[in-house]
Amino acid sequence: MTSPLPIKFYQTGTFTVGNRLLDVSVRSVQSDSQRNNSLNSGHRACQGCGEALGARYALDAAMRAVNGRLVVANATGCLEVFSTPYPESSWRVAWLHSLFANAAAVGTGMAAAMKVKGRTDVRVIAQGGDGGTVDIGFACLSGMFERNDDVLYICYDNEAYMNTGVQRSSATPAGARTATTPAVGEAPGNVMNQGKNVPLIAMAHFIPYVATASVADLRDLETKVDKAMRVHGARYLHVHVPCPLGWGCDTGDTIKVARLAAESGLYPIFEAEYGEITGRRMIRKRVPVDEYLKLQSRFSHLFKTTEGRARVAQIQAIADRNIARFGLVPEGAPA
Amino acid sequence: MLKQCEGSQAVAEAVALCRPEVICAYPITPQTHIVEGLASLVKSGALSPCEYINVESEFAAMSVAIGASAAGARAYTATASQGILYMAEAVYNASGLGLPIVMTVGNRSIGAPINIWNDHTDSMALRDAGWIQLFAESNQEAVDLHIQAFKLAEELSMPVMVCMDGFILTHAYERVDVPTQEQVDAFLPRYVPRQSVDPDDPVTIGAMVGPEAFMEVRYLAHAKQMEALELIPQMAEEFRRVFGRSSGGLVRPYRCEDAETIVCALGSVNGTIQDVVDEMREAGVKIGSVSLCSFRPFPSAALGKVLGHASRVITIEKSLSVGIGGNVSHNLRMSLPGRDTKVYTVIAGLGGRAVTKASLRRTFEAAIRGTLDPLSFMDLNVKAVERQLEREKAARRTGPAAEAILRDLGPTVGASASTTTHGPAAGAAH
Amino acid sequence: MNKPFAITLDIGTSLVNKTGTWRTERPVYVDRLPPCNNACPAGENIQQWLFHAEEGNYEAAWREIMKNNPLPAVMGRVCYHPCEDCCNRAKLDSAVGIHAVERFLGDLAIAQGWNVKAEKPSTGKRVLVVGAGPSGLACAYHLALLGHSVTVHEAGPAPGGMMRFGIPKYRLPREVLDAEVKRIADLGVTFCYNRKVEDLDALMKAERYDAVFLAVGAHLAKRAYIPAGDASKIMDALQLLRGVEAGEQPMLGRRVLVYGGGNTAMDVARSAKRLGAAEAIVVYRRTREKMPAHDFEVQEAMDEGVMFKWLTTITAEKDGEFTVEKMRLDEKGKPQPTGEFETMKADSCVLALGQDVDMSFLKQVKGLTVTDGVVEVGPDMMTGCKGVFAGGDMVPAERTVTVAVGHGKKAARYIDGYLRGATYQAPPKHEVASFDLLNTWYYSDAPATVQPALDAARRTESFDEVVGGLDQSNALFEARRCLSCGNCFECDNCFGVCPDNAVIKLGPGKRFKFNYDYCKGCGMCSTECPCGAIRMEPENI
Amino acid sequence: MSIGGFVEGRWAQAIPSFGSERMGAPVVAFCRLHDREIRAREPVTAPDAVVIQDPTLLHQIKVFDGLSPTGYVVINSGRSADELGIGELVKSLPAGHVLTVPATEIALRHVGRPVPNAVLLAALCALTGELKLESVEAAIRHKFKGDVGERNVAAAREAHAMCARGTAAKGAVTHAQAV
Repeated sequence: MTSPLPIKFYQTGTFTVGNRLLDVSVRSVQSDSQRNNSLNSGHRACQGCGEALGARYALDAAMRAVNGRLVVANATGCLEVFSTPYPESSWRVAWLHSLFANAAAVGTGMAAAMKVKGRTDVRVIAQGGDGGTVDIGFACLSGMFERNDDVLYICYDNEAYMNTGVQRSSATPAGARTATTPAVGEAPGNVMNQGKNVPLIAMAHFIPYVATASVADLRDLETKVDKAMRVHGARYLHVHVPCPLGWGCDTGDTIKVARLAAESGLYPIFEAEYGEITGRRMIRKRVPVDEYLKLQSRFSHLFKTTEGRARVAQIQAIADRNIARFGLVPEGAPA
Repeated sequence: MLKQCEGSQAVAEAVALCRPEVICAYPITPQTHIVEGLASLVKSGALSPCEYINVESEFAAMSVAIGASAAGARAYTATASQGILYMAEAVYNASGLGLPIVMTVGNRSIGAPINIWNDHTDSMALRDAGWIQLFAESNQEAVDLHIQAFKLAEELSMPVMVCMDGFILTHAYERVDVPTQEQVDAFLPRYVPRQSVDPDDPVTIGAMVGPEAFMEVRYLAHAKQMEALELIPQMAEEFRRVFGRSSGGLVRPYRCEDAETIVCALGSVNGTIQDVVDEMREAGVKIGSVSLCSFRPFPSAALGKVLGHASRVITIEKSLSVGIGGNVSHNLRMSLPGRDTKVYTVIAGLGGRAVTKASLRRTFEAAIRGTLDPLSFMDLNVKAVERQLEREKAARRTGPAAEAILRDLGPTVGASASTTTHGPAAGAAH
Repeated sequence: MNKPFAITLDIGTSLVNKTGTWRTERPVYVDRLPPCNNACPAGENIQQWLFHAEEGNYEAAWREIMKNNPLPAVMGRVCYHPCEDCCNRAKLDSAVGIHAVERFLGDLAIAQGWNVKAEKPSTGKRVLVVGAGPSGLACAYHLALLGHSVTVHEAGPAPGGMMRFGIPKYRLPREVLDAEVKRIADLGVTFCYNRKVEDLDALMKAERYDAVFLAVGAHLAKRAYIPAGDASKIMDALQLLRGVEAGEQPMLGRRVLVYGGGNTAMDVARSAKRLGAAEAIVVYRRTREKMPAHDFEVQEAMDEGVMFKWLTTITAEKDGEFTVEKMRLDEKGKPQPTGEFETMKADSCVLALGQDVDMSFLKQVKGLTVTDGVVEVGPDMMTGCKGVFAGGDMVPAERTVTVAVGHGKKAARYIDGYLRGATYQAPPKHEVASFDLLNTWYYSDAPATVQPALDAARRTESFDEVVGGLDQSNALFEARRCLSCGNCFECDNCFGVCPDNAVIKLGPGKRFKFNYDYCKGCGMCSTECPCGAIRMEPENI
Repeated sequence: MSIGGFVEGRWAQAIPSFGSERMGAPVVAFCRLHDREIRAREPVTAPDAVVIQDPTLLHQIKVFDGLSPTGYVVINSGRSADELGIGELVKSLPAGHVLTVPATEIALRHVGRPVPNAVLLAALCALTGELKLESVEAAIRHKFKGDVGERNVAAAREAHAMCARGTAAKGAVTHAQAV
């Protein structure tokens, strides 16, 4: 497995998308004016859509990694709906939408077809939102993993069913308000549970590659897509993509919110090979979860009552546990 | 090559001769032997190149087939009963996307109560899914229909379901002529997809279509099925030329020329019906039967021609449209516009209840006498039903009906033994 | 491919859907004024030259400096760099070492022999510059670039003014100064040394100058009256520094008092150590916090063993004993006598109490007004006398080399306008790119590069330069620490983060533009712009 | 049996009806032999012969329902019909139409496992003369390859030799039911 050369950012000044100071060969795909724009302008995603951005990031990176030899299966969901309302398509890749729950299986089918046709250069990505992945599509996903089918599955996690109007999914975080977990009653918002951690479940299938990524760290995301496309077999990439509408954050704050999720430890970014964690993205500037939560109205009820504050403390405990578990801050760093 | 073998094995061999490139398999009785047979053929290298994928559900089976077909591979799967319902939305999706997948349905009932035996409830549940539905009368026809199905599907870019009665055909050892690879190759060309997911010519497949075009899309699906009405007989004819026997087609009339009474049915029960027709003809009754090979598209015109002169039509139906009666008869009435032909709907053989010659003959004779109800249930244990209805009238908490009826029927060794030993004894035409 | 109706679509066709109509706010690219540029008395476009330096394009960086300042190597050493005091990076880790990069560039230019050429054809206009100090040099340089014929009259024997006679060598090696002055001379500027102007009016008429720039330095030391038994034990700072410059060895003795708290006092105290004094004690009437000398100069002096006596004034001297009075600060921070006295033994005392300008040569100039020892000038640097401009120490302003250089440039622009019969219009100043407008997440953690320095023990042995320069690699690193506040540095963030691909990348050096056909106005580009170069403006609907 | 019929150029139909029953549970299967195509797919309700693989079923279900008055019965047992308590049945059928064979015992001896099927098939054919022993052997070899097939064939031969008494008339439809 080849891994892209690490770049010492302090020598180049910035973590930005482009960075004119880097050699062209190590610049990000997104900085390339000739990038594929796999999800083209004119799509009907909301302003500041993290999923639209994440999908373009990931697919552009994949297109570069496989030299354009890519086919994509897409689950039903926001991403599918806003990109392909008849008569216009925003996709600039060979793309197929079948159903909500079956993207992984459709991916399997496409991979099988390519293999049987001897077109081993053509690679397959299946993708969907969190609903289509961790909930309704979970069986197909697990099946694809278990068979080690040659598919990279990408989940764009915006932590609820946004397409249908922000209902809870099993990726919805503790305490969050959604249309089906309203902020009323004695236990407002979502249950205070950990939720379903599909990356860890994916690892339990001992597949070649599992990673989490975020729109807040493009370079990390692109590196992971590139890495994933250099491996065969079942691979899983979970990308955190804030939804300004569903999360109640400013449309301009999408990346900022994603960044705070990672920097607070609530969204651990790591990678694993064959079931073992092999890398983690260290937190650069650790922040309390409040900083993350306060930007989003889905958590606003937590800051209005003492009980709410207690819930925030529980959420902080989740973040702390992530940090400890994944080793997201250097040992000996102040908590 | 002629051989005596299990229907499932014959179908597996026939499917293999069609050179499917991706096979999705999930076990469900009674289609399991088909995919088991194919597994051996793929594993042994006899069928190559072919990707055989053991999926985790029927839903995945159809979904993998969708992906494979959309990516340009000839895709096949088999299912039955609960399985076809579990994959239902994918079944609709495959036809919506115009993917020429071929699927065997080993027809079986749908629970609850859970029941593994044959009827047509499963296929009927998906009759509006946009698939072509062909019903095999015998294992020979099952073999032949699969070969035609691939050609038909690919010609039309539309999926085809080959329905064969569970156990009665799938598990039956019969004489079957399995064609040679050369014959099949001569009949079935290489699959050239109408459209595919291909980086060399990228398109967006599966767009979201709003009110402005959805009707048209559905209409076009219908128009394609109407096209199939032309194509199916042509294909049967072509098949006859290549393989030297007739199989398939839209309808297969038997001794209908001068028949006043015509019995219409789907699948393997037609053989039993033909035996009864022969018996009654010998007794001087002007009776014939017609096997509906194609249920979707429904061959209204062809059927209308066959039924033209009959004064009564009896449909023997292995599915019940609960709340109204027969699926076949309601479709069939469309073939008889403006005629005062009497149509009798006979629900028979649900959940594996044996459809016997004796019961059929009694039923036909009752119809000819004019004593048959427009909707009747062959060999229904009327007493058991009435007792349960009374119980329900008397008390609110009566418990599960199925168990109560089983209790009424008395001690049995097992479900299988009970159906075979007690079956024909239970009740007369209602 | 024969595509099924409606279900299958051609790729990329959503371009017909102009989502720009969704917008209620539109992003616009702006150039905000970086705090460093804003603070630079010389008006250097620091962010811009750092931009070139970051790429390793040192010559372009140097040329960018030269647009505003002809003395980069000098300024990189002697400027008190107010730019760094307000550098936004200081709020992250530490300020960008702008002066160090500037010095590196200046030194590199000298080493490489980079030169400048006049930008405009000769105008035939003659301008007299009085004084070859920093403002005179700067003005002469800019005027020469603009095509004018410039003659500099300098009273001293060599160019540089206070840079030569006020700043010790250990801070500014003379070969550096000479090299940068030579470059100005090479532009065709005529230098006349030892030519003190006595009667400006007469000179202008005699030599037919079309305009004049007065840039005489403050060379008259301010004296405090200290009754002294031996007057020779008390000297002024300029006297001392000038003597050192001339190679003299002033007799200071073992223990030297330096009276004053400015940068000159530091220079003197440190020079005294180098001249052999065992003890140099700075006597200042207020506290360290109130000291006008720059912190780093005080620190360097302390490192070298200079001692300090705060809240003290010198009142008298007798037989090597200096009487000093303790002071206290009143509520306004002003020193007030306490009436408590003590004595300090010292071999000499150097007064570093500030300087005045000798204005005697201006007596004949009509319309020119002198108030509080400085010449009054308008915003165009012109005195009350038409065609006579002034700058540097002569005019009301902070007296630093950098301010002087800025005056020279500014005056040159107005003189040029004056000579061409037009009025120079300074471009409007942009809004300052304050820290809150930045998204500093994107800047990698990179503490400032420490310039190499001589060991404190070795420093006082000679007048060798104390602070070393950066080398190529650390100059590059330091330049790359620049946040480019308020100015696009083509980081591609806007291009990358737009979920609607509504940013068009125009290519290296050409920046970006918005494609308002598709921009939905989410504002992500603005939030994620590291340097605050995108502003969201309400859309007129 | 149906394969044996096919080997002899006849039409045959075998329909197992065990559905979801587990190994060892009582099950039913049918077989038809004919000289022309068999179209009917109803279960065999009036068998010409009944083969009972497990004599414990004799008194649990009505295994002889519908049996032709001239039908045949083969029972897997080392005991006599009287000992099995079906003396009345024996009397209602033509003499010699009821046969008990220790099929499991024979199978154990030859095959090493309690698989009486081949033995009972051979016994039925010997009793009825419906199929030639060679056809039975061919069918067994078709289903069981190699050594297992040969052992079954040996078991079948022993059973056939033991009960050879061809008496059934050929040409008629033979319906067999195995319980």
